[in-house]
Amino acid sequence: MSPRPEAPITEEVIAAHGLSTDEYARVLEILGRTPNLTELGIFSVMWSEHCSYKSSRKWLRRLPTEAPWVICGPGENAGVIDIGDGLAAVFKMESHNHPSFIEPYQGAATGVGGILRDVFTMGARPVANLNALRFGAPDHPKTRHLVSGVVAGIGGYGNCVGVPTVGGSCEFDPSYNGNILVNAMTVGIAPADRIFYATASGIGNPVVYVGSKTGRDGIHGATMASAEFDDTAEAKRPTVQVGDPFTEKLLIEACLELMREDVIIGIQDMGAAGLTSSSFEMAGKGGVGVEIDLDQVPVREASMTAYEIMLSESQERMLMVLKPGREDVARRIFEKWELDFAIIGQLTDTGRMVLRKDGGIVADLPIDPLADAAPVYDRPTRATPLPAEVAAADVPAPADIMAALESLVGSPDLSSRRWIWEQYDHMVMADTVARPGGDAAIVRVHASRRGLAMTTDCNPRYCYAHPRTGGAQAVAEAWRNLTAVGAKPLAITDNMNFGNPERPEIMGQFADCIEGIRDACLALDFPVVSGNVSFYNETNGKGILPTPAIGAVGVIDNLEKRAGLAFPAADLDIVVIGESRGHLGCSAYMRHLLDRRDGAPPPVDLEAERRNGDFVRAEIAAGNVTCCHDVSEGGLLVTVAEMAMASGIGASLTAPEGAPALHALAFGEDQGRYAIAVKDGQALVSKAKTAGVAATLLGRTGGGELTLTGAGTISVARLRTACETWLPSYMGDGAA
Amino acid sequence: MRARVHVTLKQGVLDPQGKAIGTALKSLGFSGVDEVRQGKFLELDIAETDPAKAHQQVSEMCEKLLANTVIEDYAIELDS
Amino acid sequence: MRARVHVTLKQGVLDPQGKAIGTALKSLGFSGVDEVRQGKFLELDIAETDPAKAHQQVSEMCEKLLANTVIEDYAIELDS
Amino acid sequence: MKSAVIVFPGSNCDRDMQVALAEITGTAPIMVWHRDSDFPAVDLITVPGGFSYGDYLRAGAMAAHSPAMAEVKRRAAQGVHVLGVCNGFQILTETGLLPGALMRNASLRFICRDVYLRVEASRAPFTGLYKTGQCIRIPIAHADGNFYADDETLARIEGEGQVAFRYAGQDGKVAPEANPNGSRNNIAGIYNAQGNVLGMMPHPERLIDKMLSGTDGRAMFEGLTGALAS
Ligand SMILES: Nc1ncnc2c1ncn2[C@@H]1O[C@H](COP(=O)(O)OP(=O)(O)O)[C@@H](O)[C@H]1O
Ligand SMILES: [Mg+2]
Repeated sequence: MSPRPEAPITEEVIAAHGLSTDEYARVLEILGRTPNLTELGIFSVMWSEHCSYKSSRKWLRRLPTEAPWVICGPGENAGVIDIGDGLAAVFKMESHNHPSFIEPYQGAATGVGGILRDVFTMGARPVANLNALRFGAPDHPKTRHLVSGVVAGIGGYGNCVGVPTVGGSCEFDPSYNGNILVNAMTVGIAPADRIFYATASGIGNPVVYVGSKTGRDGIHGATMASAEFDDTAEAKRPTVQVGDPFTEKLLIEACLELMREDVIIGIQDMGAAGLTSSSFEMAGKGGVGVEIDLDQVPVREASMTAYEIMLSESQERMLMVLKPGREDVARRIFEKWELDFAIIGQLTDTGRMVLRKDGGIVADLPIDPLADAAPVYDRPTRATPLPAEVAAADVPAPADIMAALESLVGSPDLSSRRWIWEQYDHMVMADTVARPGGDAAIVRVHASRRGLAMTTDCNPRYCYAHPRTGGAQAVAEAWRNLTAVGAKPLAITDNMNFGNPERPEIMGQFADCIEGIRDACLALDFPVVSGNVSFYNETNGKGILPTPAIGAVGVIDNLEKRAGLAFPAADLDIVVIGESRGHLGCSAYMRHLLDRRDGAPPPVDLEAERRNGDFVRAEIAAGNVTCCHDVSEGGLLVTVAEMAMASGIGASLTAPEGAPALHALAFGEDQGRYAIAVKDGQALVSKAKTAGVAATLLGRTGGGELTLTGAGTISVARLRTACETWLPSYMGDGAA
Repeated sequence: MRARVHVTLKQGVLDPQGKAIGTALKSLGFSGVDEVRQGKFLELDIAETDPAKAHQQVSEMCEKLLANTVIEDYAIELDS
Repeated sequence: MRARVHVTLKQGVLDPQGKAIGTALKSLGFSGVDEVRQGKFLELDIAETDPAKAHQQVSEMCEKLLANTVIEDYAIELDS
Repeated sequence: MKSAVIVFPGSNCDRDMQVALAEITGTAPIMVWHRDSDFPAVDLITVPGGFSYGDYLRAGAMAAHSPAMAEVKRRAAQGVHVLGVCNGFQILTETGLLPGALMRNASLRFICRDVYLRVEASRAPFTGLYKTGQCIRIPIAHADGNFYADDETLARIEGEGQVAFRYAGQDGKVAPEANPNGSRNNIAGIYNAQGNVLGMMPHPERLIDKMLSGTDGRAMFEGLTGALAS
């Protein structure tokens, strides 16, 4: 049946909705008639890059997604893995880049809100938030304001809902000047046999709307362009989404309370493209039809059109299909929590989405073609060749290695992030065993001796220089950060942030990063269980550095056996696991002290990575090692300096025999390495050798200074000042 | 000269605080409260004495700092 | 009827937000800003149509909830 | 000892308080929903941290008017002990059970970190197991912890020995640099005039477990357990 006509569908209207000529032809073919405006709007959001993954789908299929402990891989709201004791960890990372650039506080806040919903939708109580942030150059006029707003927004939302924000990453690079990255990750815990999915089933079952009312928030940008066919355009202008963390907190409690009752068949949060994508996805997965009466949808402003209601991105809303006759159980719970609750429709056997409003039909669309037959593109790719190696001999040594170290630990990318994490309540829920500042945060599984370790990682400069190496490195580093605290790495979520996929070099970066991630996932038994793609991060034809942010989760069976990075005492031996070859290409040293970004990134030897990591983890699990830090950006000397700063205890180091040139030993970024402080270093080295793992004695802890034979000495206090000063002084007091 | 600035949320922008205040007033027994919107009110003492220039200066302050013009409107009054 | 309520800090009460705004304005290059005070501005749509009663009702709301009279003053205006 | 935790929409340290009380007092506290004014008699009522009603309007303002708080006020007047932590402290000032007000932090930022506190006086039941002048480490996590009272009130609080804790350096010295939020006289926690109501911004319930990097908060709950055992 043809729905009520609305505004005429002109070429401009189609273009404003981001549909190509081919795509529109497909719309006509599917419908056998011209769509009305509401229907066109629905097609446009369902087929947007964001919802349909049309450019990335082909490549995402390459990602390994299976392991015996994976309960649910990509495709649901979040990934689910078995963590033992009948429990599951549910997690995902998602970008809110563009909204955060427009309005940093609300953009970041609603990013956190959205990812929380993805996790509790599946029946998990959120237990931790993390994030991956990338900002423009510190001297760019917008950067300070963006940092301030984003951090406050993440804190403002997470603190209020009472989920600790326990970790993340934050870097600066001019490529993000016009396109910052705000990727938010949530980890939740659920009973492994009580996971909820977004599948609708049972003809006649009620479709229920809960949470906040629907307003004209963030309605698809296309409406702005469609102002000319509406004379009340000014008042109806789409608005920035504002987060309401208080309502989210109530929604979490209400949903989790409802999930303890046996009433939910399917549940889905309303994220991007709100009611449209949630209803289509639920129905599509269940192979059913839906009829919705839009007059029943709770709205904030009277006179909202069908188009607006379907495309609104108002926050803190969920859609559910309930078991028949159980509506009252649900209604009581939502009323207790003072949230809106409305039965807005039911499931049908037609396979169609029929929307009614004011007594008429305003849309009538077949669900499968929309949900599944969305366009898929095989976009051309151009590979980035591996840059030439830079030999250590061709990289000038600094006049003073310790002064270079001081400068590095006080640089924008390596300095302490305390200013950030102190604005996050990282302790609420009283299970944060390892607070921010270590390799991975550790959150205890409530009332148990088990813990979850988690981290986010990516080195975009490696990814830019050679995407496949960079992709593999990001996964390996996440794996290593989990290992360094003693956790068994289980799975990852990936947040792929790239430029315009219509450009072959960008698509090439994407494809190769995926290949690299695949290599590492396979070698490390570390599957991808959820993820997100954000394309078009570019301004004036200049893309961001390719940034496949990796969020990773691991498990520690016995929290008594874990490691931290602070030296626990003086007079311990310092041992380096893994080989130090002095690889300086793409290093922080070259970038920060020589202003050079050339060379190949350090190669990632996944076999050695695994061997080294498995050895370290076994030593921690056996209680032999309690102090460990992986070697990442900045190299070995920076790593040891971080261990010293965290404890206030110094160290004296001597280059082992056969080591590369001193500055290359100090600042080289060879992969697969860990620094460990133990009582009997020689014993550890021998044990490692037996296991086929490279290990070297590097020095001893003690005193208040850090010394490297032949390079001089610097006090730990001085390093600490450099490391702790940069960010707070950059942000100034009360920075606005 | 004293400037009084009202910063309010643009029409259509969700006001979680106003909403919560409305609910709280109702539960305190104040019936008949329809909608509540919360904004900011700023008073600034400024040295500028020329009204036109003062207005200009305060507008700039609003654009740059006092209001978040993506979601907020502002209105300026000057007392002398 | 619409009520407009200004909630401001009592004289003598330190205003951290106003102070921070003042400092930020200076660092943005706005000289000649003497003092900044930040308050709240609430707009309420109420059903009551009698001005005297409305005023009375809104006063009660202020005393009970909208202002913390330990540190804040309030002022009510009614539009009709 | 019997205890209760009042839970508001938006409370989020209610479980942490529940765990601390259950573990240290040996008896699980009663969890009281904010609409409930008819809860069993207890020896200690706690008002937990969080963001009741989102901290909208003013932190603690809306929660202060709940039926449960009306009952807390009544029982406090009868001498029942009341402990408010963080948002709980804000709620207690909003109800008038404690003097002063908690304003936005001077930095305007939310702050979450361990701070050092000077225990002003060893005083049962709340601080009886600490020594007078002892320096303890407890985390704070708040955006509105800037304690304010007018000069006269402040003089009275000080004069009557109502200050329970002050922010201090690691050496126990009370100094401006140790003040994280701009509170007058570095005040981190105060008693009412009768001494049966304590409000504090730092979270003792977060530091009762070695696994969570400290146990300085335990002595408060142990002291309460010993003193209020019924
Ligand atoms: N945006 C952020 N939010 C919270 N914590 C952060 C953030 N950025 C960095 N951190 C924390 O700072 C520490 C150092 O970060 P990073 O250098 O990325 O660690 P690593 O090299 O071990 O991956 C980590 O504990 C991390 O969780
Ligand atoms: Mg690390």
